[in-house]
Parts: sequence; structure tokens; C-alpha cells
Amino acid sequence: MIGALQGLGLLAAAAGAGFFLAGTVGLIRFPDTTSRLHALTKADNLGLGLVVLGLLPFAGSLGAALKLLLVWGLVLLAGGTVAQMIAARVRGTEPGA
Amino acid sequence: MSAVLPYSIAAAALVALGLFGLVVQAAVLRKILAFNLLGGGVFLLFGVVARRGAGAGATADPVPQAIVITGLVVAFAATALAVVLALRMHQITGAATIAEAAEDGFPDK
Amino acid sequence: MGGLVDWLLAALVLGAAAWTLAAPTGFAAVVGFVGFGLLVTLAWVRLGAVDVALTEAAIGAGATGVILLMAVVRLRGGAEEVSAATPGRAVMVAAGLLAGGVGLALALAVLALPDPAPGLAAAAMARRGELGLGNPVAAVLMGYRGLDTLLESVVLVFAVLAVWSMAPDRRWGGIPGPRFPRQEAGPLALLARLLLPIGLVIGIHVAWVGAEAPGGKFQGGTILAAMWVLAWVAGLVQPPAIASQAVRLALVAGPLAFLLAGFAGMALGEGFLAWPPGLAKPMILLVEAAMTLSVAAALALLVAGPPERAA
Amino acid sequence: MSGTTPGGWLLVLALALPVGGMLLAFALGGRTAERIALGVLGLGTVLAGMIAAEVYAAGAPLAYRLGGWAPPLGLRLQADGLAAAMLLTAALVLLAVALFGRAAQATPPGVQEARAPFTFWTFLLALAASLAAAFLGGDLFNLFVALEMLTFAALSLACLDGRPSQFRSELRYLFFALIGSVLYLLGTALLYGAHGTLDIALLAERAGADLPTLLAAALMTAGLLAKMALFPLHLWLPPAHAGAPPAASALLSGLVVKAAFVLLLRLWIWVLPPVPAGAGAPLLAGLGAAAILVGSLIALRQERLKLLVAYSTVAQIGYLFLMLPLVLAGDPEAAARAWLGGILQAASHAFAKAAMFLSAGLVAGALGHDRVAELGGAGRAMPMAVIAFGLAGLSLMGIPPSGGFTAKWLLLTAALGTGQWWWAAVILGGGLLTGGYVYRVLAGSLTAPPAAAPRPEPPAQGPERVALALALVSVALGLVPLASFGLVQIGRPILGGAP
Amino acid sequence: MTGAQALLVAAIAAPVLLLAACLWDGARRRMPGLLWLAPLPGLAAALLAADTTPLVLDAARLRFTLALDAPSALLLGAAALLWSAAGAYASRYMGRGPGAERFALWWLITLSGSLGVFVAGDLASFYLAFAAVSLAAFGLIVQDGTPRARRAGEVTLLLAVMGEICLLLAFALLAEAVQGPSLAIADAVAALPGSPARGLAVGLLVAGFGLKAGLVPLHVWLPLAHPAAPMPASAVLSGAIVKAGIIGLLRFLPADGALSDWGGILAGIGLLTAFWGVGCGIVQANPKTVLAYSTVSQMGVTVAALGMGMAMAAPGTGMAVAFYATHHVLAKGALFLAVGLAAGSGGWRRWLVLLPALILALGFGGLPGTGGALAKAAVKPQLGEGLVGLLAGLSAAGSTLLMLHFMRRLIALEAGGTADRPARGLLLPWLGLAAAALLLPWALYGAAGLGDPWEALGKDPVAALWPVLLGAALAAGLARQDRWLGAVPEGDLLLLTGKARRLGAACGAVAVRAEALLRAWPIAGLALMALLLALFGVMLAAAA
Repeated sequence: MIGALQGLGLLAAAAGAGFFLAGTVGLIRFPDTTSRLHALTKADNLGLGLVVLGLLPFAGSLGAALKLLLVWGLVLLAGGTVAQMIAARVRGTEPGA
Repeated sequence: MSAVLPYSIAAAALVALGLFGLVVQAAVLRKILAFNLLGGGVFLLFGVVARRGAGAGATADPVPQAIVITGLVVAFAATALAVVLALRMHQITGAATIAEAAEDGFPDK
Repeated sequence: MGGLVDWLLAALVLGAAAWTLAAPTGFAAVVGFVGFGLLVTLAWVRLGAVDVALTEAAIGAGATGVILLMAVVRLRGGAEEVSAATPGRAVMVAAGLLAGGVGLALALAVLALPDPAPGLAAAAMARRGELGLGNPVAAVLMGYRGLDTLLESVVLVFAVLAVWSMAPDRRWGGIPGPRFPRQEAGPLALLARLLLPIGLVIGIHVAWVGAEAPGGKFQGGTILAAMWVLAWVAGLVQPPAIASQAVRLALVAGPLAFLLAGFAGMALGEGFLAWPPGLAKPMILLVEAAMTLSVAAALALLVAGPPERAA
Repeated sequence: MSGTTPGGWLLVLALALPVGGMLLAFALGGRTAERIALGVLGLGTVLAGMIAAEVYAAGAPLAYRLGGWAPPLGLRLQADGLAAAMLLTAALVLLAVALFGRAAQATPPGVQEARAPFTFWTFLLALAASLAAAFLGGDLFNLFVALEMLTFAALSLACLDGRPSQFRSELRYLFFALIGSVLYLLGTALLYGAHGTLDIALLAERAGADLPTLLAAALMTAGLLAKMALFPLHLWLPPAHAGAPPAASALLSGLVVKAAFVLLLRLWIWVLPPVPAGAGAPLLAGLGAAAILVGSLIALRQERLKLLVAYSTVAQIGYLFLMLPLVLAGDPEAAARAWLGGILQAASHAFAKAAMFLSAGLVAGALGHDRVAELGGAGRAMPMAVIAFGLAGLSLMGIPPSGGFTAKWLLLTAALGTGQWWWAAVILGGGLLTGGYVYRVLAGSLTAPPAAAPRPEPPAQGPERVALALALVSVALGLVPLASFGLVQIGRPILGGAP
Repeated sequence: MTGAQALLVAAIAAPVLLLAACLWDGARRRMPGLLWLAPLPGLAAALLAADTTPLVLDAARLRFTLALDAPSALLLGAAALLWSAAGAYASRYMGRGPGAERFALWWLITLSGSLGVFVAGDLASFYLAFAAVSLAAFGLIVQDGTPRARRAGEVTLLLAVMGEICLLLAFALLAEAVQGPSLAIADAVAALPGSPARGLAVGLLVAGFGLKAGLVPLHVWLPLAHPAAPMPASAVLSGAIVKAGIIGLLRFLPADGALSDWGGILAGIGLLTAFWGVGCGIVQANPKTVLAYSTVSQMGVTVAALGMGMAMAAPGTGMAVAFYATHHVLAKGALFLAVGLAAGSGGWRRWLVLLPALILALGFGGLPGTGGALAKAAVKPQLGEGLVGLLAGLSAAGSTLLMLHFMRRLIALEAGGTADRPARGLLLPWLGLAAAALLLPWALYGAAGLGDPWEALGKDPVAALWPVLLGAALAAGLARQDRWLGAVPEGDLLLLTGKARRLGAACGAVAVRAEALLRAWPIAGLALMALLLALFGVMLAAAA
């Protein structure tokens, strides 16, 4: 039996996967670095967030849930930093972009 | 045991890919990468062996697992050493391959 | 369903490997390799070897990826030399056939492995209690095959010294690696400040839980080393001069502690590298702590490379 | 078999001493490293002597069960005759090279610590530790770690001079050695998968002629051959060994390749069943024969002294492989002879080649070059070094009385005794070619110096004496009564013989 | 250890100990003056220790055996005498200084080997002694450091090493043939006829020893090396060192008819060598080269006698052959010393050199009354009959011709001024040795068990004389034919090796290129994988 929370979780995870897919398509199809970055960060951060959210109902303990949130937080932090650095680099090398 | 079949084949194929790359790739960096692929294949084979030996409450035989952990550290050390050698070679001679062997005798003063 | 996932994962691993070999640029190849490492990590999870998965992620993909990325930046150029040195078609074909032959023989040999597989899982599980360890992999590393681990930690010291010894004579005793400008503001500085304390805690945690659950000194030590590299790249810390006594001591602390514990076993227990009954757990944890320090120091210094600047 | 024997603690000390010494030398640095190295290597020689004596007295291998865990779960150290003999050889050569290095690798005055001396002394200990691990290890994966230690130590010693041309040849060495390591490791994976253990003694009981075992053996053998630089896999050896400073070259050529050979013997004589081993052995011996002939021929044509000596190593390694088909031929008497001959060849080559590299280094250092054609006057300026080279050369050629002669004599009679006369022809032809290149060097150094040449600076007496002492040991091995070599037979499996 | 056995040890130990003494500077400086002492224990051993019980040191292990049978004792005594006389000669001839010290070192090594081959009783010690005498002779030959000496030394060394290889293989076969671990020569010889590899072993023995003894076509080093060395060294090379080959053949080939087929072959080679030496010798200009070719010829006769003895299973062959060789040791050694003297003396004193030299020279042809005539008489049972007898006589005539040619070349050497007197240090050894060559055979003939010398000579004076007369007549006829001088270069057959050397160089170049290819990275990688698969395949096929 799946409870309502778990059902919502599944939905959220599926949505997250959708965002991942979109982000990946964007990464491959978009023309220049900044727009690729846009697709990647937005989709991945949101996608991962949704996946984590979706997994929370399945976490066995509070500790596990906190760990999941920590993973999301760390990825947000790292992803954000890297995106910033790439963008700064692009701005330095591709004038006009 | 069928679960290990894909990984067995992947391990064998990785070994073949790694050997191929090490032999034919000219750039040093690519050789280092190929070495790591080859090592990855070998470790994966240990993983297959470990998985096949699962039992007594262990999801995989711990002895091969420990061997892989040791092996990974050794492989990393080797990679680091190869990278340093490659960088120093590049820095001094500008070379990016090891195509020609320098026949080395006593340095002429 | 499970089978399909495994086939898919295996195919992805091979695809990433092929990309690593065939990628147009060195940078792309290294990125492909890091992706390969992460996929292999998943494969390890699927193979039930979470300890190895952690190590693969930390060292196989992470640390190796970092030094390769640093190398690819510095190894620019040489395209003509590379194409001149690339062997001709005949050699390519021969290499392909021979390598394929080796792979085929290997696949056949794996299929011919006996069923049920002989192994030591039962023995390793049964006797880990004598060491007070819940994690059988830790029992193998610190107990049954302690000598391997001892020698492996010595290999790391060898490697560090080997890397250092590649330096020019006049740089001996100096500071390894390039100098990164100190970043007061900006994303990297922020990341470093935020991540460092969390990373340190996680690293120590991973090392600590190794006795009972997946984790251990190598994985934890790698995380600690990664934190240090982050701080270094952000310009927050400088690598220490290699002449520094503290660095040397940090590097040998682990193997030396292990060695001394081994002799303690000779004096108190059943022999060299035996853990005295009753004292096993605390002694193991002590040695593991020293090893974590040494592993972290060694990995960080391997990433930093040979000394390049005067102290 | 798996229990600890009396005297087993000696094995622990023989391994732990250089490991601990290396760690301390690394931590304390500078001149202390040199002092530690000399002390540890001196003690190590005593230990190796005690181990050999203990094995000889007991007539059985020594063993030590580590941590109280019995194989297959645990590891053991063991010293049979082979290990004891090689350990003693290694200890003596290491000690001699250390004494040689006191002059050549001294930390220059006025500095706390310098790169090359510190690296040399620390890796000298590292090499001692690696060799002890490789000779005493009883588990194939433990031996893998030992091999890796050895590779790192050897590589760093080879790079000691830090010349630009070196990095490329060392990189070739590293890559080839790494391929070798990985293939070896692959073999251990298959063996563990097939037999659930990596302990050599247990594998000897369990291994059959099944597909995984045979492929594992082929993989591991190929890997070890790459590390030993058996022709045609020798691409890395000449530049690496010739480019290193003399003290390092002596160790690389004299000892490092022998460690892989001991592993090869463990694999072929202990683990592999006799039938497939007997089938594969002629292939390896054939490569050995090719190594002897081609290596000697190329050595004969070298223009650089150190390269000549390095190619001589390529050739001399070949002799080691000739013992395999003879030991595996199924004739117990011939097998004992060939076994002794092979190990004696390994030992006498270790001493002789170390002496050669040391004396070649002294000559090159004094003349300022090592062109074979221009060695004139060397004999007058440093007679001891040239005599050392000559004596070592006699041993390599197999001129009596020398260890090389006894070794080749034993292999020769074993070859004839088993009806494999073609190996005898190779042994003798190789001796002739060896004589050719040794003669070139000696004749060159005994001629008068060119009138215009500056008078070469005679080297210090100490290093010359070390080179001479090594050469004399290599010769003296031929005077030791054969019966006292019964040591090396201890612990050797007696094969039922191939049908 | 009995006193006699102690003498055997001393025979070898004396030169070795003197050699060891050279580690001290003072002893080394004095060594050239002491060389004459080194062989004296050997001489004593020859006189007092013949046929003593073999001395087996360390019976269980090294099998280090010393033994001295009667033929060996004969040769040992003569060789020791020559070494002593030549040593005394050398101390004056070589002077003092680093060159002489170096010469003394090589001299002592060679001496220890030269005497060692007579007393070694087991394969290992014999091989060791043989190696010492073969290889160390190089140092004596190249003493002068001239390019000619160096080339001669190189050819010698190369052939010596090849000879060593033949012997090593032969000894390995012998050791294999013996039941049990014994390495005693006596056991090996006894086992040889029954060995499955008999033909190969004997062939290798003949090649290895024949090379040292100068049998055609392995003689090429001898006419190069003997003239190139300093006089005293030439004397021992031609007198004593070649006998290492003779004693080897004597001791290793059973004379009891067990190898009669090989006896015929040896006799054929010996006779060919005897004539070859004469033919090449009479067109040489350098008297030392003439002497060297005479040595070749004489060794041919010696081996022919041995071969016939083997073929006929004639009793006493060993003794007879040893006696023949003994005379050659003394006489040929003396003549080389004479060459060194002839140039340095003038006026009437020259005749102190020339006259004894003429008598010795004609002795080789069998001039009645000389030691040479007795030597001829000794091998008469082997070489006296039928066609072989005729050929032996003709070779004696050839020897006479050759030696007269030698005398002409010796006289043609530029004489010193009338006031030049030969140094006493040179003259006395020469005269002593010449006297020994003439007289000792008379004393030894009976002692060697060959009978009464007077009776032997009186038996058939015509048969003994015709070769001398024929040789003299030929010599007179050829006296003016100097245009042939130099028609055959020293080392005759070596001419043919030029092509072989070019071929060798080409092979070497190919090997170098092929090896360089194998060192290319991808090729080595392919080789590694191919080797792996081949090994796997071979083992799999064997297991299946």
C-alpha cells in the first residue's frame, strides 16, 4: 500500500526526472555556453530538488532525510559556484556574450 | 548470478579498450587515461568475483573488496606519478608523447 | 527489470570509456573519464560493494579526475607531435585484434569460473567479531590482510617522495604546486568557506563509521584532502614547504602507527599485526585516525605535485 | 605449512626494519637519512644471513603467520631457500651500494638536505623494503603491492639525475611497468575467483589446468615479463638503467629485475600444474635465448659504456629463463641442477652487474664521458675499477672460477641431461658474445690515453674498493662448494614430471 | 697428504702465491726478477711425484683432485724447466718498470695454468687451468702494445674463447656420461667410449685441444701470436703453452683402441698439419714466424703419432708422444730465445748463438745424435711403418728444410757490432736450455721406459738420416728463391675470414635495426599482447 505522501513523492520524483531530461536536452541543443549553463543549472537544481523531495517520504529515519537534504544543499552550493565560475570565465573570453 | 554477467562483459571489454588505448594512443595524457580504464576493468572484475562470492550476510565477498580499495589507492598514486613525469617532460622538452626513446648514456660534460 | 538496469549501466560504462578514448580534446576525454568513474561507482553499488563505491567515487573519479584536469590545463599543444606519433592503420588493426583477443579470453575465463564461487565471505564475516568491527571490509583491511594495508600506506609515502623528487634541484625544500590568488570575494571563496567545515565533518564521519558501516580511512581521508585542495585553489591556504617537519610527520604517522601497533601485537598478542584481545577496537581506531591523517596528507600532496617555488 | 615456525620472527624483522627505517629516514631527512640507511642495511645484512643460516639449519622453510590469521583468510611471510638466497644477495648488494653511495650521494656541505641524496638514501631503504616484501611474501596480492613498491622505488632511483632526457624514458618505463602490474592484478582476480585464495601454498594444492587458471598464469607471466624487460619487452630497460647514476643503475640491473623473477618462479614452479607449465616453458626459454643473443649482439655494438652494460643486462636476464624448461623437464636430478644454476645466475649476475655499473660509473666520472671508443688511459688512472669490470665480465662470460661459470655449467649439464642441447648452444654462444663486449671495454681501457687528453682525475679509493669487492664476490661464488648451495633447494616443490 | 702430493700442490701454489704477493708494491716491483723461481716446485714435482696417489681435496664437495701420471710428469718437468729458463731470460729482457711488472702478472697467471693442466685431476680444475693458460696468454702477446700485437692477441683470444666453449660443452657431455657425481678425469675418460654422445664429445675435445695445439685449420692464431710476443713469451708460448692442447688430447682420449676410428682421423689431421706448417713456413721472412710454423708442423707430427697409436692401440703411445713433445718444449723454447740473442750479439760471440741453434734446428729433422733424433725414435712404433712411415719421413725432411730456412733468416738478421756482447742474463738461460734440449732426451729416454737410446739410434741409421739429407738438399735448391718470401701472410687461412667478418657486420646491422623497431612503443605493446595470447594458447592446448 502506498500512502498519499508516498504518492506525492513519486510524482515529485518523476517531475524531477523530467527536469533532468529537459536540462540535458538543453545542454546538448543550446547554442552557446551561457544558455547551456542556464539550462543545466536551472533544470538540475530544480530536478534534484524534486527528486530529493520525492524521496523524503521513503527515508527511514530523520537522519536519512537530513542527509538527503544535505546532498541537495551541497549540490546547490557546488553547482552554483561552478556555474558562476564558468560564466565569469566565459565573460572574460567571449566578449559580447 | 546472472546479475554479474553485464559487469563481467563490461570488465573484459574495459580491459580490451584500456590495452588498445595504451598501445595506440600517442599523447601521454591519453595513455594515462587508458591506464585508468584498464585498471577500472580489472577492479570491476574483482567486483564480479566479490559479488559471486556473496554470502553469509555479506552482499559481496569482503576480501576482493578490500583488495580493490588497496588497488585503487595504488593506481591513484601511480597516476599521480605519471602525471608529474608527463608535466615535467612537457615543461622541459615541450614533448607530449613518448614516441622516441632517448638513448641515454653518461652525460657529456 | 533489475537485469535491464545492469545491462544499461554496463553499456553506459563502456560508452563513457569509449568516449574517454575517442574524445576530440584532452579536456573532453578527462571529463569523459570522470563521468566513467561516476558510472562505475553506480556499478559498484549494484555489485553490493558500497565500500568500494565510496572509494571509487572519492579516489577513482574524484581525486584522479582532479589531477588529470590540472594536468590537461598544463599539457597544452603538441597536436602535430601526437599525430606524427600515432601509429598507422596496420598497427591499429593489430592492436585492436590482440586487445580484443585478450578481452575475449578474459570474458570466457570469467564465464568459466566455478559455481558456487569459492570465497572467503563466510570466514570474513564469522571472525570480524574478534576485531570488534562490524564492517567486514574493515576487518579485512585492518585485520586479516593488515600487511597489505600497511604496505599500501607505505606506497603512498613512496609516491609522495617520488613526486617530490621530480623537482629541479634548486626547488628542493620549497612549496609544491602553482600559487592560486587569494579570493576574498566571489563564488569560490564562498564555496570554500561554506563547504570547508561541512566537508571536514563529513570526512571525519566517513572515516569514523568505517569500522561498522561502509566508509573508512581512505574514503574519509580523500574527502579531507579534497577540502584542503579546495581551500588551496581558493587561495585560502598555501601548500606547506616539503622540508617542513610537520608535513613529513603527518605523512608517516599512519604507517608508523600501524607498524608500532604491529609490534605491540607481537608483544601482547598472537604476533606481528595481531590486535591484542580486548584492545583491538580502540587500537584499530587509533591507527585508523593516524592513517586518515596520512592518507589525507598524501593525497593532497600528490595533487599539489612537486615543489615549484621557494619556501 | 601455514603456522609460524621457530625463527619466523626474523622474517617480520627483515621486512619491518627497512619499512620503519624508510619512514624514519623520510621523516627526519637530510644526513640522518644516510645514517639510518647505512645502519638499517647493515643490520639487514645480518638478518638476511641469520635467515639463510636458520633455513639451512632447519632444512625447511621459515614461515610467519601474520596477525595470527591463517591463510586463506590471513597472510603469511615465508622464506624458503630461494627467498633466503635472494634476500642475502639483495642485502649484500644493497649494503655495497650504500657504502659506494657515501661518496657519490653525500649531502653537499652547507645544506640541510638536497634532492638527489635524500631521494637516494630514502629510496635505498624503500628498495630494501620492497625486495624483502617481494621475496618473503606468500600471497599473490601482497606480492602485487610489493611489486608496486618496487616500481616506485626503482623509478625514482632511475630519475635521480634529473636530466631532461630522462623524463621521457622514465615515463616509458612507468607505463610499461604499470601495464605489467595491471596484467598481474588481473591474473590474481581470476585466481581468486577460481580458487578463493591467493596464498601460494594453497593455490599450489587447488590450482588445476582450468581455463581461468591458465589465463591468469598467462596474464601474470606477461605482466612480470614486462617488468623484467625480457626481450622483446625490453624497450624501457636500456635508457632507464643507463641514464641513472651508477649506484642506482647497479640496484636496478642487479636486483630489481630479479624480484619479478622470483615471483615468476613462484607462479610457474609452485602454482601452475606441471603439464601446462611444461608446455609454456619452452616459449619463455626461447625468448630468453633470443634475449641472450640479441642483447649481447646489441651490447657488442654500443658506443656508450653504460648502454653497453644495460644491454648486457637484457642479455643476462635471458639466462634466467633457460632454467624453466630444464626444471620442468621431469628429470629430478637435472631439475635440481637447473634450479641451482638459475638461482646462482641470478645471484652472481646481481653482484657482477652491480660491480660493472659501479666501475663503469667511476670510469665515466673520471673521464668525463663514457664513449667506449675513447676509454684509453682508464686502466692506468683507475686500475681497480677496470679490474673490477674485468672480473665481473669474466663472471658474466662464464669463465671459471666464477659464479657465472658454475651457474652456466649447471644449466649446461642440465640441458644436456634432459636432451635439450639447443639451450646449451645458446648458453655457449651467449658466452662468446659476452666475451666480445667485455673485451671491447677492457681492451679500450688498457690502451694508452690519447696524447692530448687531460689526465683523468682518479676516483676515491673507497668506491673503487666497493666495486672490486662486488666483482670478487661474484667470482668467489664459483669457489663455494656446490653442496653448501643445498640451501636453495629447500622448499622447492619436487615435480612428478610431465608425461 | 704425502710429500709427493704436497709437491703437486706446491707446483700450482707457487705461481699463485707469487701472484698474490703482487698485491704489495714492493713485491710487485721485484717480481720480474723472481719469475724464474715460480716453476721450480713444478720441476720438483715432475722429478719426485710422478705416478703418486692422486690427491683428492674435499672429496665430498668440489672434487678438487690433483694427479700426475708419467706422461704428464715428463711434460711438466720440461715445461717447468722452460718456464724457469725463460723466466730468467725475461728478467733481463724485459728490464724494469710498470711494463715489466704487468708482464710478470700475466706471466704468473699463464704459468699457473700451464703447469696446472698437467696436474689437474678433475674436469673442473683442468678447465680452470686450461682457461688460465689460454686466456692469460693474451696478456703476454699484447705486451708490446703494437697494432700487430693487438690484432694477434685478439685473434688468439677469440679462438681461445671458442676453444673454451668447445671444451666446456665436451666436459659437460663427459660429466653427463659418468655415472654419479664424479668429475674425475679418469672416470670421465673411462665413461667416454660408452657415452651416447661419444662422437660429439670427442669432436669437441679434438676441436678445443687442437685449437690450442695448432692443428690445421685451427692453427691460424699461432703464427700470428708467437712472433708478436716478446722473446721469452714466444718461447713459452711455442714451447710450453701449446702443450696444454697435447696433454689434453693425451689425457682425454683413451689410447687403448676404444676410439680407434678417431685415431685415424687424428692421424690424418696431424699429417696434414705437419706438411701445412712446412709449406707455409718456408715462405716466411721473419725467423720467429718460421719457428711458429715449425711448431705447427711439429704438433702435427705429435698428434699424428697419437692418432696412429690410438688407431693401433699401440702400448706405450702416451709415453712416446709425451717424449716427442718434451723434446719440442725444450728445443723450440731454446730457439726462440736464440732469436732474441742473435740480433744483439756480434763477432765471434754470435756463434755462441748460431752454432747451438743449428744443431737444435737440425734436430727437428732427426739429425742423428740430437735429442730430436731420439724423439723421432720414440714415436717410431706409431709412425714407422708403411705409408705413414713414408709420410712421417717426408715431414721430417720438410722440417729439416724449414729449419734450415729458419737458420738463414736468423743469420740474415742484422748482426750487432763486433763489440756487442750478449748480456749474460740472456746468454746463460739460452745455453742452459739448449744444452738441456740436446742432452736431457738422452737421460730421459730410458727413464721413460722407451728403451736404450743408443740402441734406438743405432738400429737403422739410414732410415734416420735420409730425411735430413733430403731436407738439406731441398734447402740448398731453394736457397736462392727469396722471391717467394711473404707469399703467404702470417696466419694464412685468416685471409678467408674477411668475407665472414663482413657478413657478421651485416647481420649485426640488421639486428640493430630490428631491435630498434622492437623498442618502438606500439610494437612492444603488440608484442606483449601477442606473447600473452601465445602463452595462453600453448598452455591451453597442452592442458586440453
